[in-house]
Amino acid sequence: MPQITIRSFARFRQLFGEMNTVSVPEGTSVLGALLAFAKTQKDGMDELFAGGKLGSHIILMYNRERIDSDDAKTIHTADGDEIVIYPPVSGG
Amino acid sequence: MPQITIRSFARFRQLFGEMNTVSVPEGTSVLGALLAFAKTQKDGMDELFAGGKLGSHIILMYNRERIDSDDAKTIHTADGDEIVIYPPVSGG
Amino acid sequence: MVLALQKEDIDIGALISASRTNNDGAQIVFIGCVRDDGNMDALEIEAFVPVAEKDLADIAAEAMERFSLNSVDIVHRYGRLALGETIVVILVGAGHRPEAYEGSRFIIEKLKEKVPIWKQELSGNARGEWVH
Amino acid sequence: MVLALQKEDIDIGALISASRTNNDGAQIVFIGCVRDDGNMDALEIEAFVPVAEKDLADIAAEAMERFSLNSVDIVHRYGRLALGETIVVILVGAGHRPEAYEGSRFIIEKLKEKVPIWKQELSGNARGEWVH
Repeated sequence: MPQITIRSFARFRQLFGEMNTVSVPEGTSVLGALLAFAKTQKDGMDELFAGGKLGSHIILMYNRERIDSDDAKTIHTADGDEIVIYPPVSGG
Repeated sequence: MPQITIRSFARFRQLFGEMNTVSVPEGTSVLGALLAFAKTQKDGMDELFAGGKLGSHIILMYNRERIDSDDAKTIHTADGDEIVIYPPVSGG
Repeated sequence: MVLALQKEDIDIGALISASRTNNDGAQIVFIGCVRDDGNMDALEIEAFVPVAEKDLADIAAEAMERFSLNSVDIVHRYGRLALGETIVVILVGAGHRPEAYEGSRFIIEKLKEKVPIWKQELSGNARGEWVH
Repeated sequence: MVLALQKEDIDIGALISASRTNNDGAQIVFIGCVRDDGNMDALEIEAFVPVAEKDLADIAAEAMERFSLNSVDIVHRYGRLALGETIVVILVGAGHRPEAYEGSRFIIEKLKEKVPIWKQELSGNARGEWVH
């Protein structure tokens, strides 16, 4: 099955570690891959999903481009893809 | 007669020199002292007075305090007083 | 134009000199510092460096264009920073001061909104709150 | 707090370091520079020094109060300055950036409105326009 890398920053890195991979069926959406990932992690569902919906505070990148949460269910992943998740930023 | 020092900056310094003194009768107003001064200088009247009125662009200090042009005729000078005149500032 | 994420401290005087040209009537330097809010004795700054670098370049280009700036330099630090240390320096040069002030403010607001950098409070060896 | 009129160049990096405390979340530095407007190769800056010093102190005190600033430093040069040289440095420190930006802008606007300092363009040995 295709391997998707999930990269996490800040609070999510502390909870899940920086780099993870998840194996998902061919053609799984970004949302589907995140759901599969969340289920492998302690507190993953609580942290990332609320009532089955991706948390609105989570910022997503797909292959190094930011994507809108709403598009996570329509973008289909392929082997070697990278999804990045992070909480709101606070630099400066 | 009382001696009043007239100190000029920037354009007025170039025209009149930095330090001048003018002798005026006891009790002469700041305006009167400036008028007496202007008459002693080439171009003094043209530069400082317009139709007998002190030019509105001229900034005045009397003994190191800024004064309003309108008050120049009501403040009475005494021997040793200093009047400073300068054009609009442009620092920074 | 210097755009960098780095662990090392920033030589602000050198940045200012290097950026200055005869077209600058005004330079504005914004410096973000580690402020003592009473709950911590250091900050740990985390950055997603390659993305942050690209974002800084995009923000700098947008600011140059929108505010007719002569130059933009942005240097942001990451790693552990003690109280009072410099976190970020944003330097803009412009012909006139209104553009310089507005351009500077635009850059820091965009940076705080968008660039993947995070701050966590540290107290001794204990990790505290993520700053928001 | 440094408030000065001087002929010598200004060590901006040293000013920034000296002013910084752990209460500063933001420092803003405004630097006015001799810009090449095509008509001149230098500026002669004239100041009525004792009055200008007093005015800078008054403006700094008013800005500290109005914008809750931690610190204000203002150094303005006079004498002959070549293209690209520093004319004035205004440094403010504050807990948060909005006050720092607003306080900085307040100070430069007040300085330009009130403080007895004048600029004349020089071209070779010829004296040109007084800048307004």
